[in-house]
Amino acid sequence: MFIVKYIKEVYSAIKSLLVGMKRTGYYFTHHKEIITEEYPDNRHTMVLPDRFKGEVVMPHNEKNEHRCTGCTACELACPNGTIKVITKFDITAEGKKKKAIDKLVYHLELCTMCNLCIIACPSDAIVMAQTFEHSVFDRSKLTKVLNNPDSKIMEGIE
Amino acid sequence: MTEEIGTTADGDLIINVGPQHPATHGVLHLVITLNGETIKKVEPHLGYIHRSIEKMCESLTYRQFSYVTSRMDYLSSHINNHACALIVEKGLQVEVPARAKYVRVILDELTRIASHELWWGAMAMDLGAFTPFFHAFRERESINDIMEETCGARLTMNYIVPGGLMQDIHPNFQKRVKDFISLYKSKIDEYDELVTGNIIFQNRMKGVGFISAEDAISFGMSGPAARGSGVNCDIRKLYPYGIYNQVQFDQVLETAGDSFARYMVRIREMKQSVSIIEQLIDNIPEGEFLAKTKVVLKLPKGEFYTRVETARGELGVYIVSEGATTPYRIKFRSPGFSNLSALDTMARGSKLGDLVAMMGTLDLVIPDIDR
Amino acid sequence: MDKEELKIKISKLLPTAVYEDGGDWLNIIVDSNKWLSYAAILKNDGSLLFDYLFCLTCIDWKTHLTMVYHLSSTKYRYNIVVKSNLDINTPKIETVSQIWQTANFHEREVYEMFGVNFLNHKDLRLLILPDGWEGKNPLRKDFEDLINMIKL
Amino acid sequence: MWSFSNISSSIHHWLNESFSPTWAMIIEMVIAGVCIIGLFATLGLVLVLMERRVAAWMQIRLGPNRVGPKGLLQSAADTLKLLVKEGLTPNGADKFLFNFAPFIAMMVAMLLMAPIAFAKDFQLWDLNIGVLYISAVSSIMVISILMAGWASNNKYSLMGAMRSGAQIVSYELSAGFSILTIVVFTGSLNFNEIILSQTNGWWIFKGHLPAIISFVIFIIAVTAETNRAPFDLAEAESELTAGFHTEYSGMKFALFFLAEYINVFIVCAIGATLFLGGWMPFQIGNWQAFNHAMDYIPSSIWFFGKTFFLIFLIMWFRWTFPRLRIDQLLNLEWKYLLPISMLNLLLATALAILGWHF
Repeated sequence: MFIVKYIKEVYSAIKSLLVGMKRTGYYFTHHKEIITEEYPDNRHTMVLPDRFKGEVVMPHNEKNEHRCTGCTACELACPNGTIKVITKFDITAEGKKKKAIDKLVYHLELCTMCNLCIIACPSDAIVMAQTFEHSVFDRSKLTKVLNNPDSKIMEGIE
Repeated sequence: MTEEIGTTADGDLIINVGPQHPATHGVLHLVITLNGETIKKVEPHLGYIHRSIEKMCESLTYRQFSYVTSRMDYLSSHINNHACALIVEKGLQVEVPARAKYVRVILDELTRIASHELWWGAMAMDLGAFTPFFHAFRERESINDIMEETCGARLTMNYIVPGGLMQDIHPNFQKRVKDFISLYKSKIDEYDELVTGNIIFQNRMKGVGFISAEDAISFGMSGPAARGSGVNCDIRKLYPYGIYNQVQFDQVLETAGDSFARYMVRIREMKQSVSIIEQLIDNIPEGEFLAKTKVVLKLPKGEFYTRVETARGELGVYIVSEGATTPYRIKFRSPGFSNLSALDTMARGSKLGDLVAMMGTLDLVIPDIDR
Repeated sequence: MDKEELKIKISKLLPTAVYEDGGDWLNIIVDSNKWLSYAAILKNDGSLLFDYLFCLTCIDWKTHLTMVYHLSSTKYRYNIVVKSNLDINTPKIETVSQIWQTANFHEREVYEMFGVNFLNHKDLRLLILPDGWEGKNPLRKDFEDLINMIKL
Repeated sequence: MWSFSNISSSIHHWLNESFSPTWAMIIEMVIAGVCIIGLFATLGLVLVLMERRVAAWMQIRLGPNRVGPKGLLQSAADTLKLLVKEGLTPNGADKFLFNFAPFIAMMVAMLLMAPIAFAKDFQLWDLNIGVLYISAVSSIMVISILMAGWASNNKYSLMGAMRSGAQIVSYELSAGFSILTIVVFTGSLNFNEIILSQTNGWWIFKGHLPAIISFVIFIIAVTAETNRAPFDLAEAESELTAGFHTEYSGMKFALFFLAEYINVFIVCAIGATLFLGGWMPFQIGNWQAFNHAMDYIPSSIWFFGKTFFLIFLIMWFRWTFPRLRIDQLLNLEWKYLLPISMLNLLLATALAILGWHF
């Protein structure tokens, strides 16, 4: 019958609305369900997973030595010219010339964190750091030299 | 251009929806001819985020080009990478280790859930309900956390490389995926309470944006948008890749062809994805995660085509190789581009408010359309 | 049905088509003048019903252009690749947008990216490139963008 | 006992003793104006903060928490931002109407404040046709929206304004009918009398089914009249970017924004007055101790408590439901709300004639 159908329609409509309101009402009263974090305040307690790809860095040991041989594998692996390896020739103790890096220039502004350089590196000289707050006021600050000044290659890395 | 700022000769109003508009989720530009509130014509203008990925890939090696595809359909970046890896493996005839295959499919399905999750929230927001967006992000964030832990990134992973995976899965991976599934199962009914069952929502969706199965095929539509019209087009079933032939799942089909059907396809598809993950997560075989490949990859001369099912539909990668280290020509057949072309046919005669429902259920991702 | 059987079936319908080896699917090369009538046959013939054009693109071979159409039949699940070679200086081919509606957008994309003129296309305008684009077609091999392209 | 009525009457006496009656009247008017503007500002701040908090908690978020303790000063910071922003007038706009529209919206909101009883014997203007006055003045609101939409010379604004026109005109009907139900029960158009008639129980309790139905319809209709979601078609962010105030910025936008919240407050105050007994405390039959305890709570707290409960209800709607489409919106009014409210009025009239309400 028309009237019965009409009333049923109105009833089911109102019911569906109330079900939705019950759901939002539940979250309104249950503050434990809140999932957002207060980001800049929780900075020191924040833990990023160790695989997080933040930026490429070159670890140095306490004697200011790194593992980079200057083989340019990373430069070749990089899809968008983020890494530039500038090499020089060191004279070793025996008087031999040995290829070493002068500078490993890293353009953070071009980097897409694709991790291809890291897996290409044969001597594990570069790794991904877990930093992510990269914004600066001047773009030129994003161009970094990864090896420390006066750093040397570690013993035994070929 | 003068036409676009005024009215037509018939006195119809022409309005520009986009490139900056709250409902276009990006930089889609639609020029709409309106008679009152009724849509007479919709004309997409594309290219605001065209980066010519196809041209870029011509100068990238086979190891490098897949990271670019993460930026195409960024919501299913993992599946795009999978397609790129598949085509290189096909060309080189590399056998991928079983472990990698399992993980790839699990991650594909997680990506699909994450993408549908975002779609659900964004579409509800288009229709004026803001709250579902945040509820959807709760679940999506836990997927992103899993991705972050294993792949090292939340959105543009680049975790799949030709031959397998870039790294082995994280030791916590299986546990966290299982945690996610139990969380997800406890929350999925809330979606129905909040949105699906809502009378206002149903009225906004039912009978809106109808497209017939013939038209859907003719427009080259694919994915959930076409399955809402009853087109049998799930690449995972038709042309199985990875280990999709070993898992049990249903191809979700709805026959109504309207926005609500497309909506229900995606909602049901999320549940199917969960069941796929459940079947695989405990059975990931031990062993290698990366097959041995040469350092420099060279595809043999010839043409290669792979199709995968992304969250939006069929992604085709077509490579013409001249035997060099870079592809000679590469074409990405993106699902969004074809799906968008059907929008005009769908929208004619409906109200302006329906347009957002249609765009919502087509699940357009603009970088995927423009490439 | 494998490639050979499909080839026999199609060669009865498309008499002047040439076949090419390689790829997963049957590659058919047709003359660009014949393409429109062949397309109608492929779409409408009851034993083929290639109703799903899933990829339409073009390749610049520097000496000539090749149009590539990937067709699929949603009923029989056949897949074929149809190719047609075009002249590089004045590339033109009949549109198939009235047969497969998806071709409308894809042909507009090929038109602006490769400069192929699609005859009888109802709406052949720039789709992706900005209005008033002048100069060469971006996906041609001789295209060089001195400003935006990064040389590695 | 401390109350608004004591304060106001003592001020009144003091003024009349110290000044001539004319001056006393003028000074009273100035004081009333200052109070109203002060109330506006406070209400704006409080309601915006409340809306943001309600939205945040429903959306499993924390909400504003940066400015001031627990984010309490957030809306003050928002106001400051809006004040210092440049108020743009588009080139093609009708400059006079464009700048005038927000003021009409504010003026309407101010006018509507007049007959509302904020506490016992505390009312700006005890009008004997208060209900009629409210329904008449509130329909001026649509003029400001139409004016803003038309003068902006923007297609989105125009469409928003046209939608709003259709919407407010139709929903005024069912809002009027549901108010009439109470008028039928009380037999008076005076707000004070309506409140006094609820001394022994609020109308929503003693009016049986018709009062409940008309309360529900009233809430739906005023949500639509104030252009709040799910009826915010005039703004319809995802369709019309911002609807009728697309082109407004800075303080002119702030006035529209404020007017929206003030209107929400006013309609909720009217709803509280008509259905929930205004400043009348909640009392149950012959529970003497309970009733005394309730009486002890100041009447202004009762009034604001009820009003804010209704405001919360309207915010709850907004953060739960999707938006309706324009034709569905009009269908809802003409096919559902209007017939139901007409039948309901008939039922209420029958009840009132037979005297079956308490």
